[in-house]
Amino acid sequence: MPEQSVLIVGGGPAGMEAARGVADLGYKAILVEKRSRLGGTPDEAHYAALTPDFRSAEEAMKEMADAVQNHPNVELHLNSTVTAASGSVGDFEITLKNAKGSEKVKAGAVIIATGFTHFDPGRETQQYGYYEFDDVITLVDLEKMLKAHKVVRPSNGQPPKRLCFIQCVGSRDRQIGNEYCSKVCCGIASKEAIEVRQQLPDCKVFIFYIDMRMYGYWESQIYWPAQEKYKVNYIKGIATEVLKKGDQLIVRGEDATFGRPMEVPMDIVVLSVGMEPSAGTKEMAKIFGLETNKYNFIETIGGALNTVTTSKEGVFACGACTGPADLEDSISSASAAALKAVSILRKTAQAA
Amino acid sequence: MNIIVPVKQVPDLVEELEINEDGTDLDRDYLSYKLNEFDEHALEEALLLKEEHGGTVTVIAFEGEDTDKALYTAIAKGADRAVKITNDLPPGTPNHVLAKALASVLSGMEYDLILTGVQAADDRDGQLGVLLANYLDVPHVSVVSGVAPNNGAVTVQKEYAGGVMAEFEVDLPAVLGVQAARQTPRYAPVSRVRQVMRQAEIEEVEASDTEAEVGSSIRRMFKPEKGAGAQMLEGSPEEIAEQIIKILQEKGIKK
Amino acid sequence: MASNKLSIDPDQIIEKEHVVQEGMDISGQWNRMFEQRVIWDYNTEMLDKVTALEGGESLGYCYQCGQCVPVCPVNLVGDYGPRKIFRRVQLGEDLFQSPLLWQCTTCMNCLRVCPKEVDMIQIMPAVRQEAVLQGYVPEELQQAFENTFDYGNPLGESPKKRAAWTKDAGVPVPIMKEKKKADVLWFVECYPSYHPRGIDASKALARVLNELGVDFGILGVEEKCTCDSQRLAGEIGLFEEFAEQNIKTMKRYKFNKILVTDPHALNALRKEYPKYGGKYEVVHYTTFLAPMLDKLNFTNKLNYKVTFHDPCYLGRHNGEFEAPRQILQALPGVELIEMFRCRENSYCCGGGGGGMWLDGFMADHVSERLSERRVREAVEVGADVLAVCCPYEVSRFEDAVKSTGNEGKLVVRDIIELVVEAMGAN
Amino acid sequence: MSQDVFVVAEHLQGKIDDVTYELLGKARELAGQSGGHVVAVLMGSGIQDQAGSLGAADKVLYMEHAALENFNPESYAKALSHILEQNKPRLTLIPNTSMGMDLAAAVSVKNNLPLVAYATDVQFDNGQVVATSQLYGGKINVESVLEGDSSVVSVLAGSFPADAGKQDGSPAVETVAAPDGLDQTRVRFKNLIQPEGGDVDITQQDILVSVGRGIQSEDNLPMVEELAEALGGALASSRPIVDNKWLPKTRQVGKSGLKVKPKLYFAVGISGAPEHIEGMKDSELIIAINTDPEAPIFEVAHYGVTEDLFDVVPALTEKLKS
Repeated sequence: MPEQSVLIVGGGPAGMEAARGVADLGYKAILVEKRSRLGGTPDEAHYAALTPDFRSAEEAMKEMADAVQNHPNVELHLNSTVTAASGSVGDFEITLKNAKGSEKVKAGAVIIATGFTHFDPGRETQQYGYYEFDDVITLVDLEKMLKAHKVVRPSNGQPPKRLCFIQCVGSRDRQIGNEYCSKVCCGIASKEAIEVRQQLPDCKVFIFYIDMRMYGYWESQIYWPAQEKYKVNYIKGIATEVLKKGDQLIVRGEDATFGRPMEVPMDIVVLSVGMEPSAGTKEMAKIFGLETNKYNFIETIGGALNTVTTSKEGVFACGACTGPADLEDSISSASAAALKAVSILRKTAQAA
Repeated sequence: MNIIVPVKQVPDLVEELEINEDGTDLDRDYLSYKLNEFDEHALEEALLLKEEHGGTVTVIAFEGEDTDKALYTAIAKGADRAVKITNDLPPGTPNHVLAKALASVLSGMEYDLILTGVQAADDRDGQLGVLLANYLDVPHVSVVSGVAPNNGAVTVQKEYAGGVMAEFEVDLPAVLGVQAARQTPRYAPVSRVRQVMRQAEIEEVEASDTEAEVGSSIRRMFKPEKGAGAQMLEGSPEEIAEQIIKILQEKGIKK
Repeated sequence: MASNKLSIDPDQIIEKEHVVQEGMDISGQWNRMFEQRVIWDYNTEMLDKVTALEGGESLGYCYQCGQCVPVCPVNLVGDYGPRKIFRRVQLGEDLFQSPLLWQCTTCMNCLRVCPKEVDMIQIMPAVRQEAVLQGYVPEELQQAFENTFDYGNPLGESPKKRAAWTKDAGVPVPIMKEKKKADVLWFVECYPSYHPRGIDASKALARVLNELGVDFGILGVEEKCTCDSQRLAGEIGLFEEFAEQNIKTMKRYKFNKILVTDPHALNALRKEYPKYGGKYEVVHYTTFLAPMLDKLNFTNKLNYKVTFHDPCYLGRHNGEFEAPRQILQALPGVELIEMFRCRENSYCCGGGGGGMWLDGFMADHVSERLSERRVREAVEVGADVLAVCCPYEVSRFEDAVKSTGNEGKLVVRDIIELVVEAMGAN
Repeated sequence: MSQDVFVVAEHLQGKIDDVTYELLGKARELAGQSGGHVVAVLMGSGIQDQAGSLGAADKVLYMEHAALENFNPESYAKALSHILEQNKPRLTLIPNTSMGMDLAAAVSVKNNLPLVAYATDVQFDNGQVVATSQLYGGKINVESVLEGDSSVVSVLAGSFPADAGKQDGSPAVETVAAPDGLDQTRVRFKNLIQPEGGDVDITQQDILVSVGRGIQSEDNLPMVEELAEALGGALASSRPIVDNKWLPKTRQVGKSGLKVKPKLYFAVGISGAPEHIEGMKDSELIIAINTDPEAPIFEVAHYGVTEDLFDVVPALTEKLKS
């Protein structure tokens, strides 16, 4: 009798949604999460509000976690990691490890939802001074401040009078090797810009960009309100370097519209860091023998028509482990993965 | 118009010139040679004429040190043919001999115009172009700085002192001694020179007549006496400037 | 910015009613539009021409982010910038005949920050080569090329005098032709062989090499310009010509490594000569000396505030930022202070990529020379010595010290001159 | 065979050029040694009255012909060849000028006469003519012995003082018939082109700052111009600068340019080719800047500087201005 369970790796939004989907369809979902709690990056990185709907991340993640934690068909393994896998479609044997030791579980299909990690802006070049200047922070750092309602200059604890975002940090860059667009940073920066303006009405906010990528409703939900209602200044021309003069940061770049160099003083510079595959994603690709693309994201092989099937039969991937994705993408692909995983269980059961 | 440009390698004046042991010639072992700068102008003018009015440019030179380089460079600039006269005529051969030899070679060639540099640094026995014209018995004008074809003839400008110029009409074929081309001689990109070296061929000919009566011989060569010469001013630029101002004041040129 | 609207006298605005043109009512204020509308005919031929060149491809990669412009040294004093070049060429500007072509010093700071790897270090030489072949070459540069072709050095000095400086070096400077074999072949290069200030540095280095007991030799009159800057200025044929000659010459001798004074020679010998069959271990003198400092006896305390100018071709191009600083910090009494732009982001002296021979040309296109800008920075940080280790820089900066009126405030020294000064009298 | 010394008189627009007097003065000295006469050869049309200014000659051979009205390389060479053929002088001195260059080499071939050009000195030495030529850009002097009993030397202008040759008097004027076919020439004179007016007349300036090749680029001209301004003088130049069209022809000093005698001649980056020196050596005070200590300009300069002109010129300008 083939295994009638699906193993899901990763307890973030995609993993939780996949587990709930599998469980709702009446199959057993074995959800493995290395942290002690569910919620993934939004929880771990203390996201304040979600993009684009401004819903409290904490509340939204709690709702998702409750749905799986209380589900009779979900077998939850917190503080656990996958260390080995063998077998094939319909009959995988996966080794889980936690503080108490190792155990083996069986599953007919596997869904990888190990997500992404934020680009480390100090890794490739120091041109923006992330590790050099306290007041240079990332989208993630600002998210945490927004959540705490304490947007201040790390250097002196004072609220900033001028704050800017520099877009495309770690994305669309051949030298760094991340040639892709991280998709979400334009929206997140605009969302955070609105929140800063809400929390600190006296703080001027600027966004330096190459081109704003606000597809679909993001345009009307975030971009236009940011500019029109919240008076966020969008300036075409990415900053090249951040310098410090006295206790002020100087953003040096080109105002590409006028074609003239600019040097703009700032209190806080927020780097809109992009997405890279998480350590877990890379690890799972190795353990399950999945093909990855040149950026080390898990490769899905169905082209536009199938975004969750990996190179290994019976193993699916969803969320940001397959490439930059926003929350909407992650949830959609998680549902799709759940469906595909369950259908493969059914097929193997029928064949047996 | 078919133009022939005889060119000549002359000792490079950038180098210090030394005189040989018996004092009758330069110490040629250590000399380097360079195309006569007026010949560069003649070539440039020839190329301009060809570009404007069609025809060919043939560059012709006596075999010697770096002759090939000069000829290949001329082709790289746009000359159509390069001819090397292979008789053993060592550097320093009098212009009468060279002109006669050239004349014997040119009499077997077709041409409308011969452009040479007006002079060279070693024209001890007269300018090559004028001598050549007289051996060939064709008209010549030297110190020319403008050439324009005009119904089978050319209109040329000859420079006199003080910026006065005379305009002549000269029947072809003719020899013109070029003082300056209408534009700075063009640059021959080395990539092209190298390409030419691989692809182009230098024709070789032998002059049938190298016997000319020169009628003069070098008795002695010497460097000009260092007369009293200039009193040299030394020091930093500022100190020198001060000394100059002092001199000007002493001479009443500057108060 | 002044409002353009005000440039029209309100009284001059023509009011027309019921004006219909081609069936459209265009009544209203007529000459409000102070400029005629322009319908661009995008002539993409020029961009295609550039990107079709070997090395020119990446100009077409630009996505107009604008990161290059702020770090471009020329943009700071003029209206030049890689992004703008792309845009202008895209709009049909003929780069082959444009003065913009000669303004790039190939300092590489744009490539450092470019997310698309638009590589001006490849693009410029490729386009310039075409321009040179077509006869568009600034006169000053042509002179340098001709000098190099005729004399093996861009200064137009006699090739026979290439080793003349050794005569009064005060220490033995062996010539490879006699020596045949040495541990270190010192490739002196042109400016250190001929330029008076370059010679000062050469003599200083000769003394240090003797002091350290280094087994070295120079090529003397057999040495020719490596022509790296001529190559970058578009004369690739000239580069190849002399690369072949130098490689042939060096083949005759036995040595373990090549020591260079000139970062441009370093770049050529290390990165370009292997393409022509000349594979060597090449080391800049600062890199060579830094580990041997303990063997030198510094008896003279200098008491200088020194700032160091990273040469583009030592730093950004060849990754050496530490050795010069190690040497300076080892000199007694030297306080090293950094300029606003340093290391990877160092400013350019303006001499690279042919800029050395385009000073007159550049004067027409920039508000001040790059070297002047740099000297002001050195003065601003309070240095009294501007230390350099590229032979282009000494003369450029010394001129700039004068032209910016900073004489007496700042002196320019090659690092090796400071080393010798710290060693004290013989 | 005669022992006469012939001098070919040069004239333009009805005026005898100074070089003629220089040669006449020298010819007097030489004729004294050879035991011959000084004969001036004047070819032209309607200028016989100019013979009066050739008083230093014993005799003037005057050839009048319409084809000689203006200098013409072909008709003049034919005429001179004819005269020399008839007279066979011991020595013929021809100015090494734009006109003389067309004549000397021509008669050398036509009459089979030895020729030495670019002479700055001519002597009789044991009955032989010995001429010293200034060659290789003035860096080398070459002493040549001219064989045979008749020869030609073309002499650089400015080699001898003109005063000795400037004697009024009434030399015997002998009119010579023109050879046949003098007007059948393949070179035809069209017209004279006068220099464009409007520019500074450098011959009238007290102070000239003159630039040469050493300034390297046209872009460096303003630097020197500034010095000229600070000195209250005008800018002049050597030939290459004009050939490159950096300055108009009216600014050129030297053989093919203008002769100048200012109170101060400040030579910047001029090495001093003989053709240049010819045009400025009589200046009252000559100061020269050139990095090559061997440059011939230092032979005629009173004061010399070998420091880099790019350092000295701005320093001097600045000091003059303050």
